[in-house]
Amino acid sequence: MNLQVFLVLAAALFAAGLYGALSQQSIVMIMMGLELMINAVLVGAVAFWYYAWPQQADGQFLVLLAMVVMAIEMAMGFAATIAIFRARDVDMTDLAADLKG
Amino acid sequence: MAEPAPMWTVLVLPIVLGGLALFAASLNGVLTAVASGRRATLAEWAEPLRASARLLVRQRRTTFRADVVLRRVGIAGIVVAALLASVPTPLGGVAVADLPVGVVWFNAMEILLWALVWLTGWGGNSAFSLVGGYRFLAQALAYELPLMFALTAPPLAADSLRVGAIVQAQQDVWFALWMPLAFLVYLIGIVGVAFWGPLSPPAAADVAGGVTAELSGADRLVFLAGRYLMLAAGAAFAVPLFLGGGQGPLLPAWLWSLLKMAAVLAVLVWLRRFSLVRAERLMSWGWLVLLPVVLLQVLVVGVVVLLRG
Amino acid sequence: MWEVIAFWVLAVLAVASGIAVFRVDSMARATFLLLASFLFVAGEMLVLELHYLGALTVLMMTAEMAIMAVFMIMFMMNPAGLEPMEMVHNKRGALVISVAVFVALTAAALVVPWPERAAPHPSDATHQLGEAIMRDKMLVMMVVGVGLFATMVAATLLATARGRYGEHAAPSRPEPSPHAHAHHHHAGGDR
Amino acid sequence: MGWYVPVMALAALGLALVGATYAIGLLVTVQRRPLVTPPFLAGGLPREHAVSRFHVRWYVVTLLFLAFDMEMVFMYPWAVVVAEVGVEAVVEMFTFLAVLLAGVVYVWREGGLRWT
Amino acid sequence: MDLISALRRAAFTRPNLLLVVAPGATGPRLAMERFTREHGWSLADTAADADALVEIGELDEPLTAVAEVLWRQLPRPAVRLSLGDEVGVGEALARLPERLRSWRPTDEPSEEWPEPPMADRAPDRDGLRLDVLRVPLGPVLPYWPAGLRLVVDMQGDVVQFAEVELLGVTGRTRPYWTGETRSAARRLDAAARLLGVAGWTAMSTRCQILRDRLLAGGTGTFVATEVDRLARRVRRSPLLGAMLRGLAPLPGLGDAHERLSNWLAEVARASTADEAGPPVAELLNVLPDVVFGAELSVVRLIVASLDLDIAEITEPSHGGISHG
Repeated sequence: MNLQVFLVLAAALFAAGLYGALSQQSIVMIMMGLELMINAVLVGAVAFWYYAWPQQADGQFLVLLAMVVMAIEMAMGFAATIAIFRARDVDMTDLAADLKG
Repeated sequence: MAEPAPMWTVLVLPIVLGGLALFAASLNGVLTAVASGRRATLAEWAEPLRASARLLVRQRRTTFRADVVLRRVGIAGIVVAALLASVPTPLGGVAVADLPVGVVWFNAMEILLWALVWLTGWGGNSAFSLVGGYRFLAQALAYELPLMFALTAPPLAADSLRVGAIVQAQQDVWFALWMPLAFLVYLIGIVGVAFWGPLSPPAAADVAGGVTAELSGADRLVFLAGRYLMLAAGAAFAVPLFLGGGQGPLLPAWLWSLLKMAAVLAVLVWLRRFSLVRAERLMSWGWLVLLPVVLLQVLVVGVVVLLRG
Repeated sequence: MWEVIAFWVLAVLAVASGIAVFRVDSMARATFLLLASFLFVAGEMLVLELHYLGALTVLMMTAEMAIMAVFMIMFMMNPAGLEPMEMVHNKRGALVISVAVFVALTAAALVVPWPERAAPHPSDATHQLGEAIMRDKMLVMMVVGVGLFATMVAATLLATARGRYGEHAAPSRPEPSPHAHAHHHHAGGDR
Repeated sequence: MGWYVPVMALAALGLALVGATYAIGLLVTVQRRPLVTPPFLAGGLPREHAVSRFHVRWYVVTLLFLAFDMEMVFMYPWAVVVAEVGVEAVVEMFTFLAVLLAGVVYVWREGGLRWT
Repeated sequence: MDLISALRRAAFTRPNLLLVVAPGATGPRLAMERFTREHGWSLADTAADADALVEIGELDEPLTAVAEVLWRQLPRPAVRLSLGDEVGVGEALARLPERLRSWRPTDEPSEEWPEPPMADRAPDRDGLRLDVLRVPLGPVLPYWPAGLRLVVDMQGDVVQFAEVELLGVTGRTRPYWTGETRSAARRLDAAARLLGVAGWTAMSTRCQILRDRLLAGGTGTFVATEVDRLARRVRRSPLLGAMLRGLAPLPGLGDAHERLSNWLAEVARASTADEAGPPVAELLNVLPDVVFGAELSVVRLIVASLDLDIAEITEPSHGGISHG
């Protein structure tokens, strides 16, 4: 149980989240993938704090920030989904690709 | 930091919490009997035991294409959440685990009911139980934040999130006396978490029992027992937080704790005498009345902590 | 000894529930598998004696996943998975990319010489965190506060149908939805 | 780690108690096989499955709750260090709260708290 | 084995009853409510929690179909009873615990139920096209008018479309609430049901006790003072005010809170005015409009605040009066 093993766990969660975000079509499912990737950030931050820099609180503070980012991402994601659903009655990303270059 | 408590507390906690839950159910039965004009005989006090026997004997029931796994997680989860919520609660000085973050742990365990009660409602594949599950979330959005801030006031005054330290900090004056608004908002939150009394629309008769509309037999018994256990766990946690834990003249500490827990629980059970509160009204009261009031209370406590230096 | 066993059990369960999130049909099960993954990660934090962060993760993630479930059920085609359907595109490509990323990250984790534990652990991690928030991280907290305020305003603007100034500013008496008497076979009643 | 051994034991005991209740139920019940029926609809039969896309009306409040809930992330550690840090801790936390309360007032004026 | 038999004997001392009431059969229903109140039994909210299905009065074809559906939804052991008039209620119920204890599993054919499709979507004024659930409210719901079925289409828990159906109207049904003291008792019964839906069970039981005392020929003055005290408490309760104020204001009748206060004031003054409010048929025509756009809990309160006695409708018109 050392830093490397925690980082492998974080990598696994990150990969699972990435797979979800890339493969799913619905906006809400993609957000689930993003949440799982932020979950990996939580694990990484905690591992670095415990094993490398326990004397200052940056590692812990990163966990708080990751949670705040997740909440803001969820709030904005749901608001956008509602707006798109109300305008176009659909929540598929393929059908909402107006901003595509 | 107190060392982890001995293992025998793990066996004592379910007995104490179960006893309190049974006391709450019996008191509710007696109050209903008296309201119906019957005398409060021993048979009325034993009503919960008879009801449990009836539910154990009856056949269980499911609806077709219901998500049985999620419903079972919801039903069994409430009992486990209620027990885990009482981990930091000391009975006369000894708790199962006086965690350094006891208050945050209690808050985390009681918020699990957001998922558990909704799962029970969703798992029934029935319109009334689905409406009941969503009513629980609508209510929770109103009382949860004021409850969280009310839970912040005692640690602020005691300079620690550890429940043992909070009890020590109430040597001279109990927190209920100089932060009454936080105590009141805490009790409202607990009544909401256990969807009891005025906050019982998730399981109210107007939608045929809400989340309990499809529960029968042992499922119904475990769910209703979990609800009483959660009410008892909430009442029990009010004692170390606001009523000075085991402190009191003459009687031993654990007896004082038990008496105070029973008293708070009796008040909460008595609240069933009032009519329901509609979700829309509760939403505006929660955000526009309870939240500013409890924030004001936390500010006052903060200033007092600063003056005390 | 306890720690190592607990770590491995929680790690395997966290990754398993994380992968299962995208394999189940029912949206309710997907959301609460994601919640399970977060709860196992919270367990990992408790293994590392980070009591506050562990309890906080359970507290915040349960509320967020309950709200996530509400939105998942609202917007997904068949929420209970009674009629399983495939809602994915280029599944194979995603799998290849994510496995490649996993291998790369694991290699990096094992090869790079990370600085090992430099100083002893603080007795109360929460106190250390609180101290940091009040002193050198105060500016960050203020920025986060304004960010949260902006989120509230933006989310409300996007989500509400009737703005305060729009033509239907005051919520007029709800006009009847176009229901013919024999209303149950909608023309466009797509499933 | 020592803290959480009794906690895990208690969780296991809780599950064991629930299991015991179901076991007694199976022992004592009159009919072991559960009854499978359509949901209770006051005597009627369902026209469609109840598990459907439930149109929640209070979604604006969920967004508000998500944003305001993040306040609690900072509130608990703040409560532990107020006595040491002193006045600027209280001043800073309550300006933080004031900013968020402004958000609540905005959502209230937008009619987010009323829904039907 | 005696432990299990002891447990089973204890289990059925106070069974829960699920009542299927024909519109005219108010007499036996009141006797049933008095019996359960005095013996500590309770009326089940749902079929899942009911020990016995009690069919009261003469059930016509649709109501019998409802009873049939419910009977197959009751978990076993379960007993089915039917009662004609008030006389037989007492000893029929007294025998119930014994019948439940002596229940033996008969191999009923577990026939399959028709499986419904997935829910369908519909537009909504909120702009989101989401699923609609069709929920028939009544005839068998707690505190619900006998014989009424209000079929509502709900998106979320907001009603988009409502349709009234009448069950058990056979032209031979005679309204029970006729005569002087009975119309006062009718007001108390309506108040008890509205307070029950509002969740104030203590006050609702109080109203039922006074109603039964009035029906049993209680002296007017004693009941009037009690009702006056009760009316004051109901009028002044802040929680009930927040619950009922502003619901379904009808011309000449005021909103739900005023209607409740008027009922109790009428009984307290013991001047049961002859104008007993608008005829039921007219209220039923208005009902779908009034409940349109309301939440399910509000719909329940509105229906309970209208004091509908379906027995007053003589010609059996099954044409649903619908709007939405």
